[in-house]
Amino acid sequence: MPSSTGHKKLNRRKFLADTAKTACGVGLFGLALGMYGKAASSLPATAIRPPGALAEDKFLAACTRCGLCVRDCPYQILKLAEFGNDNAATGTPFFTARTGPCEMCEDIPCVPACPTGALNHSLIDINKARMGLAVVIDQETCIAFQGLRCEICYNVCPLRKEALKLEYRPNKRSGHHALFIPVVSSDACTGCGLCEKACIMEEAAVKVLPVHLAKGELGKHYRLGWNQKGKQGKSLVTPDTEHRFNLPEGVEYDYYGKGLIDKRQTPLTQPGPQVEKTPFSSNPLDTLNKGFKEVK
Amino acid sequence: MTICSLVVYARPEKAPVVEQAITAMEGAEVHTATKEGKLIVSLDHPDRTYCSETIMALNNIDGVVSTALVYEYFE
Amino acid sequence: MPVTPLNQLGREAIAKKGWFTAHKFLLARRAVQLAILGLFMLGPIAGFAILKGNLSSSLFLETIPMTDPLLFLQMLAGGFFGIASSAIIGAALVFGFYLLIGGRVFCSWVCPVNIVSDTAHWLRRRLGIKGKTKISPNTRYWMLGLVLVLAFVTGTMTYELVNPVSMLHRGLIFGFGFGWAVILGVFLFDLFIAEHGWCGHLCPMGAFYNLVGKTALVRVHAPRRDLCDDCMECYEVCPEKQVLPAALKGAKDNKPPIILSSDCTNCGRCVDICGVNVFEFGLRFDAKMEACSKLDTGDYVKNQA
Amino acid sequence: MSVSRRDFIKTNAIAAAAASAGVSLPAVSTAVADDSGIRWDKTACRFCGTGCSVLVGVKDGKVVATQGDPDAPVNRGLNCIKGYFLTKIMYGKDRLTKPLLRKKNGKYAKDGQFEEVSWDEAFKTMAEKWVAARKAKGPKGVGMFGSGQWTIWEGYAAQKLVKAGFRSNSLEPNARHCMASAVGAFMRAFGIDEPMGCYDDLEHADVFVLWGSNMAEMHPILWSRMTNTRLTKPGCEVHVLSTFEHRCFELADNGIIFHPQTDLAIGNYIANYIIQTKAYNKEFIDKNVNFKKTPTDIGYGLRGSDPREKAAKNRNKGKLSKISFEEYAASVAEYTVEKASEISGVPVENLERLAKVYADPNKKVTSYWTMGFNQHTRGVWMNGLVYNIHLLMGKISEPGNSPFSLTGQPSACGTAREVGTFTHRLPADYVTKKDSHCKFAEKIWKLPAGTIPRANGKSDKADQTDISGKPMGKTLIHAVAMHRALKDGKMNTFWVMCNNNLQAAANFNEESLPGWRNPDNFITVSDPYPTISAMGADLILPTAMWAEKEGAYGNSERRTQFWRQQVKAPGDSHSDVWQIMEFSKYVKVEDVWPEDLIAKAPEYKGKTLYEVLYANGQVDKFEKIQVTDGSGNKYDNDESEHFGFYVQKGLFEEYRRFQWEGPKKGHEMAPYDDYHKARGLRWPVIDGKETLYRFREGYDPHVKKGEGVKFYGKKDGRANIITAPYEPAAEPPDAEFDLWLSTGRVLEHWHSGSMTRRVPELYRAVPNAVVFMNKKDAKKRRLRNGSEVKIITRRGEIVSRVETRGRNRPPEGLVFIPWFDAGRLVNKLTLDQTDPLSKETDYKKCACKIEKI
Repeated sequence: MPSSTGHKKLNRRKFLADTAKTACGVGLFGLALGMYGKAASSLPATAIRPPGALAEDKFLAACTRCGLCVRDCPYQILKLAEFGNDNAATGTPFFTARTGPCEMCEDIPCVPACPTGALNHSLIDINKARMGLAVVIDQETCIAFQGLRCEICYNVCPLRKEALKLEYRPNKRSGHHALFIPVVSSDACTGCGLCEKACIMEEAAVKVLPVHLAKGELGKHYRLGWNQKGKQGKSLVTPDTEHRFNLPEGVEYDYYGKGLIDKRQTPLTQPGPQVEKTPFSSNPLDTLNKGFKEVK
Repeated sequence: MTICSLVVYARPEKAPVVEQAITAMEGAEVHTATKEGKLIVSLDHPDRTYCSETIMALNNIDGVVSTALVYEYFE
Repeated sequence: MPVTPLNQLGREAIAKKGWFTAHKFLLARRAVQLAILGLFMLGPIAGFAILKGNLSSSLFLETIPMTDPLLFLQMLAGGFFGIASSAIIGAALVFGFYLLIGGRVFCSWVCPVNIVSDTAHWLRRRLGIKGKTKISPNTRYWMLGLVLVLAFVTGTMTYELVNPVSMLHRGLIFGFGFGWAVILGVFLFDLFIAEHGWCGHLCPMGAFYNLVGKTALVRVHAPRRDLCDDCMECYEVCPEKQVLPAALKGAKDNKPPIILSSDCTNCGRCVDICGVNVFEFGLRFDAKMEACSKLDTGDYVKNQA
Repeated sequence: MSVSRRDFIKTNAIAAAAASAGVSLPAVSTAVADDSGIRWDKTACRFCGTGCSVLVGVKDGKVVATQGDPDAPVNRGLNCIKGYFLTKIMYGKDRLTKPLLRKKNGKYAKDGQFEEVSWDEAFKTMAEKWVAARKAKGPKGVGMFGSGQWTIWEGYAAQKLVKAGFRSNSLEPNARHCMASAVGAFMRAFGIDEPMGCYDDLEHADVFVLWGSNMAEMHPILWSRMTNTRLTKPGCEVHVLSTFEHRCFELADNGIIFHPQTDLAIGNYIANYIIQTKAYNKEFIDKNVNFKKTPTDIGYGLRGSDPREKAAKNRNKGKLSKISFEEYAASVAEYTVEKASEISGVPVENLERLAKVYADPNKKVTSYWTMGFNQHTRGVWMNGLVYNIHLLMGKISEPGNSPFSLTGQPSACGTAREVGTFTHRLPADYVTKKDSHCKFAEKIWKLPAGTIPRANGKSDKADQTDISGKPMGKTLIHAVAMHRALKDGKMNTFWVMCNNNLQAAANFNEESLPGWRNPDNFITVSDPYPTISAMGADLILPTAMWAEKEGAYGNSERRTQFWRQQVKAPGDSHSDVWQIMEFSKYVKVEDVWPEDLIAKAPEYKGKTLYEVLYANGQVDKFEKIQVTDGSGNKYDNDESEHFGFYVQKGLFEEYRRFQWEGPKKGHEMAPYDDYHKARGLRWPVIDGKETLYRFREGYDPHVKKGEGVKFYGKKDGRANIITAPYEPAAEPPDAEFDLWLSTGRVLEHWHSGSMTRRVPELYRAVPNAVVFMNKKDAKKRRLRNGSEVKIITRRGEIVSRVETRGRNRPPEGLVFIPWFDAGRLVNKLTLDQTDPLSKETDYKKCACKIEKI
């Protein structure tokens, strides 16, 4: 019923009651929303902010959830968090490294697109972006640590040899192979996630994480041969028949160990002209009797 | 299914012949034969009566001194 | 006061002016609302972007930035002052626009939730659901205050987590997730609990634009208010009924025939529905009187009330 | 009741009996299965020439897991990333299971759609086409294109089918694209094929020099061993030469980037440096080395009509003529360090550092090279240059000193080179050019004299008669010439087995595709997957893969590895050897041999080629047995099952007679069964003993006491140092096409990617072929990393994306594109230029331009 034309005589008590009711209703709603806001403000591990994003709390104050960065990403990897689906703050842009990493465009189209500066416009060199940090988390499972020749994360890293280096170590187990260990250096890693996407493990052993660690998982189709042999106490397949070799005397061939062992005294090097160490012949008379005409 | 294992004592010089005879029997396997003529034999056959007859047959293989049933399992 | 049943509503207007003219502004509003939504969604599909982003912030023809001023305020409240230039210009532009055209024009001509609440209102009337709204219309100002306080306290745009307006628009353009549940909530709230519950009582954006619209230039006039035959249909359709008496019945208190209250969303329903064409749009200042104006056919002339 | 429970009870029973009798049991010898009841057996890895040993785990008839073999000295339990996924390569979703023939309303039609047909219909259609083509066009009317990924007996069976059966030398392996230059250089320098060192050099050498070999990615496990030596042996150095910077440069103490083709100048400079500083090993040279000169300006193996061929003074000539040491010294004298630096663009100090290492008698140097040398329009010369350096210093055939030609494919050595599936070769280094060699082969194969086509078509100076009515004539035709013959319609049937040549051959637009889709040609492709070649074929035969057949590979260090059949092939697919022998049943002797030849062997009258070639009392000598391994596990052998005799053993033992009964020494192998009991044996294997270093007394049984070193491949026991001057490339960049284009491979993918791109993880890691480009080149063309571009040459164009920060960093003026991507056929761009002597295609350098899309 629309109020009658005349002003209802404003009843002070009525007014106070109404105001109190409204205030506490709105207050309750505010409290609930505040609590929910607090929960949503801690970014989950798998969601990574676009390049140039401010620190999370500042970002949540700055981002208007407008999606302009999503539109301008040439590789369409950014996504606005959906209420209930993605546990990042509703509407804020993020990407998931495992499925859609940031391709590190040199011209960084998404940052200038941001109207409010939630993506810091001062970022002009993509290599300076710090979206997260790749961590070779599970070194027990990553097959490069076991000596296999993988280095796929190293091969696909856009900042190879800076953000992701290879460290060579002798493979002490095998005795004559080397380990090619991927090592992330946090000062250069932008957290783009290309390594995490390319990682061939069932569960990525290198992860881009804002904070906490992750566990990798070895593929079911593959067993580490020496573990199997260790566990069995002997090789799974009948060891070879004894290998015998044509060898010169004084030379043995330790087939499973050091290989060729040469006990012969004479060094293997050929006679060949010995390059003299000093210009003088060992016999002083040669030098003396040489006379002056040959002295250049 | 019936699985049983026995120790068969055979005369040492006859042990290889005995071993041949036992391996010829269906479901019978010889696992070790020692110099002194002791053979470890296992019997594995679905039919239980067949097993008991085989054990009896083992005894009268030429060269077998005696057999001792050690383990029997049947379902 | 007899409540005209839904199916008779506007019959007189339709009879006199034809269906189309009787729904002119309704159609116009829907067209604008859907056009804006369409332009945002067209970008990725068609490959060229006339309008990019969503209602929170957008870019028109890759040059003109627009940002929702309320968000801008929340940013400031949240303690973020390094706002980039395009957001500042954007907010100023939008603010200036609504300052002139009329704050709550956003509610009826742009906001997608308006369609939801209108549908709810229509359904409510069709189902004949009654029930006095226990919430006072001023709650939305409290909500507006809350939104800014929350931004200040938490340092983030907390309200944006649940704001149905931005959620509906962003949902349609970028993907909903469970956002539709919030919209459904608003719809059910408007349908069962309170008539014009959300837009009329709770929406902080409405409150904000209400304040912005205090000095709006474009206003609804009632120059031919004397022709009013008290059919009460304009009251029926108007979402903010309290704005009508001042202009319609204000003659004896010599109030100008203009709806000056900033609650009015300039939706134009009253203009459409009025059989005797009492209302029309006009500017704030030209309060000229047009008593018993002669329209084309004689039968509009009625004897003086 | 599950098997393992039964085993459990049985084991308890036996243990109880043993305990009561006080007898200790040998460890229970039932199949040693690890926790999940998997049967493990040894195999060789399916991929590169390194030859890692892999244990394959089979359960319920499926390969469920693999592991590096901890007992194999080559890899000691390790694998590279391709080896890690061996389980998954056999189970791509689109595996072919039925023969497919192009048909239109029920009949074969060149432009028809593929329809499933039976093996019988497939072979009938094929036999009819082959017999007709052989009769109409002579020996070059038919052609087979085999592979360095064939197993040894598949190559041998194909050799017999084509050369003895069809009396044609049109048999080429894809190893023509990979190792032909290496073979050419071995024969010219040492008279016998394959490296004289072995992988132990990786632990014994002080210095490693890599010429055009991206070992880090192409021989990953060997690279791992070299890296370990570099890390642990003080004073060890690694020198890397390449036309662009790749993964090996990360370990290089002396990284050298040179302009394409100028490695010739660098090689000559080093020889010159050794001679100028008198560092050469005079005593070794006098005793073991001859000096030879080779004709120069020999063209680029292009079509005769090409102006560059017309301009070549000594086109395709390679006849060596004796010269003295002084003449050789003079021939290299012009290559001073300044000139070499100027030609190659390499700073003087890098060249000198490299030369010093070679010239230092106290440093043991091992050189490694692969496609950089072999895929080169002067590939034979380039291989020869490094042999010259090693021979001058006498640093050869001893631990640590070794010029080592690495092999690309797993059995380019074992199958293509040793079995001789080349147009000019017969098994164990015999050649079709020599009448006596053909006679020897005919003796072993129990064929009438004159069956095998001689290179010049003459036996005992008389023309060999031919089914076509015309005399045999010249019979040699190499791989690139085959595609040209197909295009010109001179060759009308082509059987491609175990490779993807349509994608692999150079000049796809002008030669390969027109040849394959020439209406009067009938193309057969045997492959497990629908590859680019299968799409271009007329008949597709579904083929068994790797562990689905009993097989044998020979790797780079002369190690022959056998494996048993682990699982059944899917659907109706069969192994290559099955297909070859089954097809031979559909061709009668009368279809392919002239009357006079059949008259010489009346007993073959009316017989099929199968009876003549395979049921000849030698191949079918060994009866079918239940294949078992040392632990008593049982294995299938579908070929023995089908043909009724132990096919693989028969083929191998007949093949071995070539090594033991002929005049040529040095290729002897152990009997068939020994290879199933060991992770490979390095031939020559004389009375059970393997050979590590050839031509060196004590290590090589063919070198008698006191001889020290004897290159017994040559009659006088001396190796050849051969001249090899610098000559420019066939198509250097010019104003319009302003960039060098080099192609090659990446670690994650094998060849044309038909197997590795079907492994989801590998496809995700490296999905498409990108253009590796220098940042400055990109800027000059307003390109940026990731920009989409068109790469254009005079022959075609493809689309790809620019990569300026990838693993390969080309210098300005050169781009590199891998060829694993079926969607981006790089060989539309490459030039079908070859080394005129070895006929090996040069994929490493042609001119291209790049435009922004």
